[in-house]
Amino acid sequence: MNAVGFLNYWFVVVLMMIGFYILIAQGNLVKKIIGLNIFQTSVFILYISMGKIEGATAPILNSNWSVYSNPLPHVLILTAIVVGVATSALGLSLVVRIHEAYGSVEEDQINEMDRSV
Amino acid sequence: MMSHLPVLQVIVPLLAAPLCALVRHGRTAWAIAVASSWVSLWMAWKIFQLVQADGAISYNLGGWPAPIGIEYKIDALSAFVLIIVTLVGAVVTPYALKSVGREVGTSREALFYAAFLLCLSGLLGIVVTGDMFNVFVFLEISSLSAYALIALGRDRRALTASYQYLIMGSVGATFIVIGIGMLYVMTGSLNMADLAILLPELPSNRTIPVAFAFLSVGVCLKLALFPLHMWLPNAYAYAPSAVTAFIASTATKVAIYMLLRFFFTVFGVHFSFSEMQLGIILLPLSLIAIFSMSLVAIFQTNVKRMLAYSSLAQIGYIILGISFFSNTGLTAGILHLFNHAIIKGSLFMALGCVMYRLNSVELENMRGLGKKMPLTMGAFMVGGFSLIGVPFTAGFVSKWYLIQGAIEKGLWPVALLILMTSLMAVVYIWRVVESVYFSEFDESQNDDCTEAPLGLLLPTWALALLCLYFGINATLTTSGASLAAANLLRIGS
Amino acid sequence: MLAVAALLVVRLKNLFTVAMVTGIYSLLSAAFFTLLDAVDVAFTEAAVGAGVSTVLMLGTLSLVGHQQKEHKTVQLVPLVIVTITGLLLMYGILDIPPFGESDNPIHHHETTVHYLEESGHETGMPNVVTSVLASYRGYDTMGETTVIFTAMVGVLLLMSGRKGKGSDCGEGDRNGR
Amino acid sequence: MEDNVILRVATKILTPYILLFALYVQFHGDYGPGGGFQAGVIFASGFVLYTLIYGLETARLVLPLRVASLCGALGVLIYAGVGIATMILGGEFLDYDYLNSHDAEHGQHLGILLVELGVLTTVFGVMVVIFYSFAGRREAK
Repeated sequence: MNAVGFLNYWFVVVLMMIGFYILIAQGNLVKKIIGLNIFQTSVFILYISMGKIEGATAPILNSNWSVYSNPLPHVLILTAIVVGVATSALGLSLVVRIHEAYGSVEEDQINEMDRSV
Repeated sequence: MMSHLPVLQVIVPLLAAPLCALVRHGRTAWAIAVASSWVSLWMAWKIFQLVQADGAISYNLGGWPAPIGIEYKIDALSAFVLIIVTLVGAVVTPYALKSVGREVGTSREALFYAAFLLCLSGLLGIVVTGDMFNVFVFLEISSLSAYALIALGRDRRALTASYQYLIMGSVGATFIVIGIGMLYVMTGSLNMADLAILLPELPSNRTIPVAFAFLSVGVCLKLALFPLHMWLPNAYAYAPSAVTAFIASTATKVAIYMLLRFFFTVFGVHFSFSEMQLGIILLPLSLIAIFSMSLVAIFQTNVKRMLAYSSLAQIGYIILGISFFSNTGLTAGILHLFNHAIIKGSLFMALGCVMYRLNSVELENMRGLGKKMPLTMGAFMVGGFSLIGVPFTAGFVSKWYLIQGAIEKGLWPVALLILMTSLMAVVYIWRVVESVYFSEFDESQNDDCTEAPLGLLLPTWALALLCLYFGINATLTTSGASLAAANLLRIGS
Repeated sequence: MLAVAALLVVRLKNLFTVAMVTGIYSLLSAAFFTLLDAVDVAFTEAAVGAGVSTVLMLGTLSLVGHQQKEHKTVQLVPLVIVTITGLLLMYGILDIPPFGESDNPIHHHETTVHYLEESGHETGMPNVVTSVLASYRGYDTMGETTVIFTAMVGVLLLMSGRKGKGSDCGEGDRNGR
Repeated sequence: MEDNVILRVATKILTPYILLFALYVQFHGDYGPGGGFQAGVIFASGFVLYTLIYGLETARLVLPLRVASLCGALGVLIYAGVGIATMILGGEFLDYDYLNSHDAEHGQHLGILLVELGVLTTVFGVMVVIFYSFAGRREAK
């Protein structure tokens, strides 16, 4: 395979890993959710890249076109986007409750408070 | 009507959930939840019988034939897991009335049952589906509702536990999505049966093993296999009792089901165990899980937490059975899915009774409880003995198969280790026995402590009696499990 | 551009800025989706990623404060995990069918062919994405609707309890000893 | 923000157009990009704007939390209800062909329209509920 063929995917992997790093390395609970968002959005790019055909058009049937990009990844990702936003909404409401209960959204401070009781 | 059973199995609780949210009246919502969970159990039983008699059932959603639309496929294994999930659901919902009323508060009861039913239908959806992406969607339904349910615990640590579970769970789910994407890009299909045909035809490549790795890690995060178990102990320990009882005995089981489904049906036995050497990876991991988690359990002072660690060890036993990659080993694993579900269900429900009276499940507060709550502690002991694997209890049967599987493979040290870790279970259960039966009750602390109400006791004892019944007469469970195991191995070869 | 936005999120400590940058990231990826012919996805990503998520983020930040604590230590373990995962993915991608070519397996599987050739007269909708979403894989979409509903139930369960009520926030009750 | 005349008037003018655009997105989904989910989000964003400018109290008079959460539950019921209906009519779950006994294509059309409506209802209700919940937390603070 030529280099250009998968460089595109590799770039997406880099994005994914930045998101993943934010998710597991950052101590701030809100930022973790942001990391999750970036991680998931990058996975979406990966999927959509799979469906692309060079020189094709969006999969809306039209008599002027004959080559369409693959619609199935689009459908899957539409579902995944919705699932993602549902997860972040729930996660953020947990963060709000944690803030009310602990007065902090930093992981290390919360862990310390749990240890001291 | 009967031909629609596979989809109704999922749809009934799924429809009941918005109804619960609509009525907004705790009691009515509870009644809806009980009715739908019992209907689910009945349907699961019907499906189980059908599958035992005529083999796998397939159902095309939307009327579209298999790879184009989404297919529901129920084989012996799915039918067996359906029984586990619905059985626990049907026992926990009646139990929830008192327990949830006390621990969660009446104002949020209706929504609680909505979330509970969503969790139930999500788990059922994972089990019946034959489509990879559909697995992900229903996985998220069950996980999101589980996060919300766990966060309802009274202790503020329930919130952090739930948050941690959310993060780990979402990472797991995203890994699964990556894995599915890689399978999809190589084959163009999302249907499991279709994938099973297409994957072996592919020329040797580097993508499928990576997809395999991502799916395995993703699912292992969900099922809390050592070393990906960090989220579980706190989540179990601080969730409301009814939630712990339900989630502990179903969610990880369904995750193990997913693992089996991916390894055996999608990738095939040959790929999973010969090319990827899965047995060699899983065997040490499960042994470490069994040993270290049993050890940690011994030193817990919170009984709920102790049982959570013991759950991690039990998951190890199940994975151990799978890693033998033999008919007996697999039967043992699948059998233990069921037995562990009813054992842990009864134990956590007994603890819920204690929680109801004492507001605590700390070992020191439970001193002398054997005299105050003899029936509750009796149920706990039945579950506890079963967990250890005392003869004539359910736990004994699955351990028996497990040891047989180990000996068949010539793994004598493993068989010995199973016996040894059972002794460790004796130690931590004994700590409870000692505290409950051989110490004096502290009257000053809580003087109106009596037996738990009947609404809690009956469901607890129902599961405890099942633990005994399936220890004495195990034909039903073993035949179901061995049929499932045989099916899995045949599909692959 | 996307990478710049993502890296900014790692570095920045003011969470309001981070939330805005995340919104920009979503918007950029929406633009990218349009380039890749996924107009429906782009639309949704713009509405959800850049819209709803950002609003939710800002709403949360206004409740929990927006300054992140400084961390001095470099987090080594996560870095190792991330590197391994990333390298594994890159390794796996080596054998993925090349980007943008029309003879890749996914474009020739019977599902795709069926969707593109039959959906026009089977459902009578020119937008194939809509017909796959609502009909061929309508069950997934029902699951998706249920997921959203689950999120609502969850948020209501978590947020409807009155603030400061003992049993709700649980200021480390007796279990906490 | 509540006493800025320009914002208040602009919101009053904009809101109906936002809602109208949402309906356009909803029904144009067959021909172009769009559909129930996007429409639901846009519909909800109309209310979010309204809430931001006129305050939570006023917005709750227009659309009480209970009604919004009702919408959230109703949408799922509509969607699954279509499935049940097709089952009663003799098809499999969500097989829209059976919705119209003469013409399968019309049945599909009707089915897709109905389920998209279900999606719209749920997404709209859920988004509003989530926004209210977060905003309500702030006012309680």
